[in-house]
Amino acid sequence: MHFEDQPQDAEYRTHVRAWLEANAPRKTRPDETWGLHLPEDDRVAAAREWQRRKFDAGFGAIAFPRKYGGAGGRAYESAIFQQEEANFSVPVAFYNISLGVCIPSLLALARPEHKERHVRAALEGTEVWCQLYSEPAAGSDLAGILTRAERDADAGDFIINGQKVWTTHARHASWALLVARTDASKPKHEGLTVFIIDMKVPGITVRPIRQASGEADFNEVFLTDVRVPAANVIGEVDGGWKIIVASLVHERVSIGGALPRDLHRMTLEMAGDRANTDARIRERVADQYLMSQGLWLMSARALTAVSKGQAPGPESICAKIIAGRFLQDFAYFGMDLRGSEGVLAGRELDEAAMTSQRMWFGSLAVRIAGGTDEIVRNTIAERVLGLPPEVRIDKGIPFKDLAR
Amino acid sequence: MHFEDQPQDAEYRTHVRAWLEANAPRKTRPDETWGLHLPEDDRVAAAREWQRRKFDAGFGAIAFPRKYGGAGGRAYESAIFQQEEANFSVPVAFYNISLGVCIPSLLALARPEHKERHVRAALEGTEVWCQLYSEPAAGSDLAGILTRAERDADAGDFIINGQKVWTTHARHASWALLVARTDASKPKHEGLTVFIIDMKVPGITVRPIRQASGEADFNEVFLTDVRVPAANVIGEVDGGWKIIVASLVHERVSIGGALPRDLHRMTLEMAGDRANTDARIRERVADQYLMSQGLWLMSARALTAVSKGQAPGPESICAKIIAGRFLQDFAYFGMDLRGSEGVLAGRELDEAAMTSQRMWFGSLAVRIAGGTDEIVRNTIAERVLGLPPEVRIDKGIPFKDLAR
Amino acid sequence: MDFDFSDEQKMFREEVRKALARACPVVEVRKVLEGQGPWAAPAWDALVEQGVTAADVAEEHGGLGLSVLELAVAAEEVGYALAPTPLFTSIGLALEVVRRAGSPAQQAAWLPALAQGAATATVALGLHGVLPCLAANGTAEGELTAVPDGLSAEAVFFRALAADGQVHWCRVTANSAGCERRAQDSIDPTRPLAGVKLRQASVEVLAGGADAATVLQGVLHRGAVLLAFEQLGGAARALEDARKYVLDRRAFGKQVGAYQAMKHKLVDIYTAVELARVHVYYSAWALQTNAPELPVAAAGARVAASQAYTLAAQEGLQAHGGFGFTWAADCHLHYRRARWTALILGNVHDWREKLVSGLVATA
Amino acid sequence: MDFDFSDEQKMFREEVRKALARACPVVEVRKVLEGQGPWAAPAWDALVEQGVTAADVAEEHGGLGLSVLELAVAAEEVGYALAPTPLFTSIGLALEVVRRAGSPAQQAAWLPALAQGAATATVALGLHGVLPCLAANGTAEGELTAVPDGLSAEAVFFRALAADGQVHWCRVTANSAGCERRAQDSIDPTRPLAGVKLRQASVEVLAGGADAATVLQGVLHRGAVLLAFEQLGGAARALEDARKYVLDRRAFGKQVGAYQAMKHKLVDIYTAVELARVHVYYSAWALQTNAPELPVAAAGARVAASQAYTLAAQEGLQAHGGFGFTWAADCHLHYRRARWTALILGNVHDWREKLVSGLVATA
Repeated sequence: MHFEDQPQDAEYRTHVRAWLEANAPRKTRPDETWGLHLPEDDRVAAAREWQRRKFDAGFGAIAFPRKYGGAGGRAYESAIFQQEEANFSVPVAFYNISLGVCIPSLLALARPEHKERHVRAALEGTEVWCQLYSEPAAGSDLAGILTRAERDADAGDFIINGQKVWTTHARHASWALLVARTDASKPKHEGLTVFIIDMKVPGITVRPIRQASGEADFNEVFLTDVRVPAANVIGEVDGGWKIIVASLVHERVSIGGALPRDLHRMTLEMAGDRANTDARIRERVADQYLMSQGLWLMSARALTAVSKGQAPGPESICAKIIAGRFLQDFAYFGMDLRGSEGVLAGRELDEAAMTSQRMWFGSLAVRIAGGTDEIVRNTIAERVLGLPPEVRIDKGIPFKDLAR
Repeated sequence: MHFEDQPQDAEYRTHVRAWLEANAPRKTRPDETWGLHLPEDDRVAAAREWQRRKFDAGFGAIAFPRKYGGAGGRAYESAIFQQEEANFSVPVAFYNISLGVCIPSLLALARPEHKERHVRAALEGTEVWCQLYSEPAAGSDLAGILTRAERDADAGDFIINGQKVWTTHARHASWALLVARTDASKPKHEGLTVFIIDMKVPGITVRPIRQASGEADFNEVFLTDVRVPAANVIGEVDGGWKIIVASLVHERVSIGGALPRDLHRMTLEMAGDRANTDARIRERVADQYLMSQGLWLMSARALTAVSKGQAPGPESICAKIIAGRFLQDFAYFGMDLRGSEGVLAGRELDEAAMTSQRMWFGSLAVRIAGGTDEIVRNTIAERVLGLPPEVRIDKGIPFKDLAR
Repeated sequence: MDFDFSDEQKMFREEVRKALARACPVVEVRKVLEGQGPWAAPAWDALVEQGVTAADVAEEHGGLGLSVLELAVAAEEVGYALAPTPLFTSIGLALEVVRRAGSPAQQAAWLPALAQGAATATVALGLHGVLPCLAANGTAEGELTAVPDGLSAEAVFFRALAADGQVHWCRVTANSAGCERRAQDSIDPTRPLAGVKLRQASVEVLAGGADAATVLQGVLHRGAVLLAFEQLGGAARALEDARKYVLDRRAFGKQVGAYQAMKHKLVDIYTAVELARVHVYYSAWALQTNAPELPVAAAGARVAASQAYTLAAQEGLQAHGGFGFTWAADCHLHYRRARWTALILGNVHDWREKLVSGLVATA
Repeated sequence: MDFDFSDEQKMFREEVRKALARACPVVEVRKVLEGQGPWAAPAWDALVEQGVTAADVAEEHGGLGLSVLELAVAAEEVGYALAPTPLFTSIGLALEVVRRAGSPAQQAAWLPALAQGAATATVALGLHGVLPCLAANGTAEGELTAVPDGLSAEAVFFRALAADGQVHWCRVTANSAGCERRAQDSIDPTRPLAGVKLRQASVEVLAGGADAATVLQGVLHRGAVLLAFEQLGGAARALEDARKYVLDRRAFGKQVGAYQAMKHKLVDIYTAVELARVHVYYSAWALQTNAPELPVAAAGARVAASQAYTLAAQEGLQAHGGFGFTWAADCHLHYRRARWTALILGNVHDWREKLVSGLVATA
């Protein structure tokens, strides 16, 4: 048991760190978030530029196959890069969906010609991908997809109509993975198909969703008679469910495990002198340490498995629940510390207040996106603890006959 | 809005208080529990004697009809007596099942000759009643009764076989209300019948249940070929479920609402000087005040309704959940205050430690008996908030065909 | 024992509820949220018309001479309707400062306008930082921050420190020379805030002769009780909204409200709300009778109501799933309001502390 | 990065688990619960035989010269089996006192017997109250209370105050003159306690020259880490028992474990256990490497493990319903053990306090 790198990993880390030092400024504080005050288009442009530079240096697609321009490295090297990159003030996260969810699905399931066409451009960052899965009526119950894909018998194309929500980066994406219902006479999970969609074709309208916080990080996407060639089907027609399930796993892991190591330092810093003098504040600091350091240790455990070429243990699914709780507590804590001045919006106060208030809303998203706390608990109960599933009253019934 | 008695109630309270002062010693501290160190038989004898004295003075059966020796008073007068009695060191609770659950059921549903035979003796306290409802496989799912009552066609009697658990006072009871399955070919709730059982007839064996705490406040009761005349059926044969439901309401109200007013004084007293000096302890004192005072205020609200001849509001069902949480917190708090000496059994320390440790186990019973926290939450969700019931997979199926 | 509101009070509450339902649907709340005006004028007019602002003011000062209980049940309805009005600042706080610290002449001059809603005032509680200085020439110098309704109120009451070390309650007129106000962004834009700079600002000292700290204490108790009623109403509404949503929304072929986790979540909110309710009602009794229990009861109400509203807003939003996270859902109105009300008079640690101090003092 | 036990350590754990499963079924635990002996002799013998007691003792002192990690994983199994043994007191605490405070001669005299399980010793930590007095003639006077395994241990280590104000670690032999012991009832009878009265008792002062407070600190850290492993094992077992019960028990025609409230309850326990697990493992690393993070890591392990075991025991019992409340169910064994282990080294406030002190010191 140790927290040092193996020699080869240490070497790789040195290499990464040197490149980062030469190419980006270090953060001045661990919670510094790059580009908070920039307009969205500037942020996107910078993210593209940063991905391109990483790609050229062999860090843009570390664990992807060389065949498509990847570095053919180990997942653990990719993790090392992420850890080190987190200390620098650079645009991250923009490619999470693209490289974390969509491209792995393509690599696993798409036809060779699609891989040839799409993977390199995605890894370079010139083409961004988004995911058109969630719908207003298909959230927790993701298989409740109402978007229809109907075959145009003459052309052999599919015609797609429907509405998608919670799409990250839809405005900036060149391509999307979309799920639609191709056969409503089959039971819910059986008539779904996944398509590659060109986001520039006619019939696609993207509209930002204004969130509780007033910001708009997500979009809704309306599809009206969008024509897609049959060749763009991924996997089998009516066989989309297993692709969705696979991509959800990627998504949940990436939402849960992305906290910096020393977040409890921020808790301490926020508490200021009261971390020395106020026993009630000290107790809250301790509780937050247990969660934030615990999350870091959980990710260390998962990384250990990855470094040995194993899958992370089932306990890593808990991380998302703990992360949501931690962030919500952290936000309340930061706001409580201000007492009656905590009613002021962060920009009237300081950077720390802005951080707490960002987390105040951000924690809501963590507790809902990629599976609500309740859905994650169900998953752990059934898959990890082996408890019986819910009685499913929609099983085996044609989708079109289900009550809605 | 006020907390004083109306003139007539004030007068009654004065009368009650004077009688109590003349007949019993005041408690020296609010949490004093009568008879803790007495052997069970002595406690029972004293409880009988105290009920008899109350009965003779018109306080033993305040809200029961005069016809059976009751005082024919209002429920609110009964509550006044209980409030005042709580300040005196006397045996309480021994008649809770008898007078709080069984006799009201008899009065509501039994035949005139049963009322004539049983009610007065129960009110006087000479005959104690117990309730033979719960079974090992019929706890939360109370209708899952396996005890069988089969009709002896010749004699017209019923022959009863089965096992009951969690019976309070079974060793001291003269009579019992028992529920048994009279028709297993009907669905679960439809083949049950309630009987009056003479606890002295052959075939009844009472065995104490040793609890988690090591004490034995409850019994299991084994019934082997117990013969009961058909005349002892209460209500209709196969119509027992509605009697059970009615008695459960009594039981839950009586378990939840029985905390003394100033319990937070005890919390403060336990904390001692740390209630002045330790901010962490002060926070826990505040939290406990909110629960204990809240319970008292909830009962004041319920009593207000009773005093106006109305039923208490639905919020009073919450009281049991709050009471369980309060008592468990209270116990942990008292034990935590001792630090590393908290590992000593209370009798090595003092009265306060004994109280915390009694609550440490007692709170477990509050959270389970008369409907677990989970069952109570279901009840509130369905009856108060109007949320949909669980999908019932045992509905309409003959009991004998259900999976067990 | 009569731990309940009277039939008249319940009828009054019902009238206020109906009036606010008409005057202040959520669209009016959202106008204020989006910066259109300092409060929902139709809601405020309705409260004035119903006599809420005048309820517990003496008849000699243009009031109705009712009790604070009427004001309290109305505040619960204001919270339920999420109505943005200056009721809390002008009637809850400022009016009480005038009654406790003002001379008879000042009371006669100011109370009728407040009671009739013809003017509004607010109070800078000054719970943090340094108090402004009061010069011998009757001018004040200093800064007030996070003053609720501070930009729209016609007068701001605050404490100032004189050269002799005495603290005085003062009144500054909003648009007077030397009083510069600016809007400060609020975590709940339906409860707007202002910063006030006093630069040789002419102020009027409240001349009733009461000790300034005692006045503050009294104002805080009244404020805590009335705000707790607002929080209680808000929490009940957040629960009601969540209940409607989970009955309406389906997942996996069932109403979301049929899932036990969701049922128990709503029951936990309900339990917290009902526990808060009895503390909040109790605090109204203590306030009305000026009972020795008031410090404990007011603190108990504030802590229980802050906790209940926080839980109801946070978990009510969670019960809405993704829709709850949108601007279009009303959940964030509660999420913001719950936090704002939990902080404006000092946080939950401060009030637990007051609670236990009161308990220990009366032990 | 290798935040995991080695394959050898995992194999060692597996051996210990198997040995305890054979030697210490619950019936053995219940014998101790009912007062039949100070510990489960077959369990203790198994631990000795497996080399657990000797694991992290140097070979020169008759040990195996392995690391504390081996001892730690064995402690987790002891907790899992609920095994009543003196491992925590004799190997966790007393052995460490000898190593840190004993002279080379004392170490050579005492360590082999402890390591080989031939003798057991315990420590009166004296976290409360006054320390015994140490007279110039080498006798001690005073009282030690709530000493774990204090009636069965052959030696008791404790701190005593000399006339010159210095604190010394001392050793008293159990049956020596002037050392009077009596059983004290424990909230967990499987973890028995004793009171020890010293009346001119001959004691041996530990002569290694280390500062007594530093030794105490070191012993507390080791104790916290090893006890956290026991708690972790106990919590995992309580969860496993609850899981089995809800799969077996049916209500309303379904397995109780099919109800979402029960599923989520067990998931909340699981989450707490897994959160505790990483802190507990981390503390073992810090202990083994004597890292600067040790004070924070040990405190974090203790708090997280105490909370997880408390939750698992309490809610695991609740998941059993009425049966959980009987003596026949094992739930109360955990309910008692969880509380005992959460208190014996000081409560959760004390350790949160240590945790934050450590964080602030290294900030």
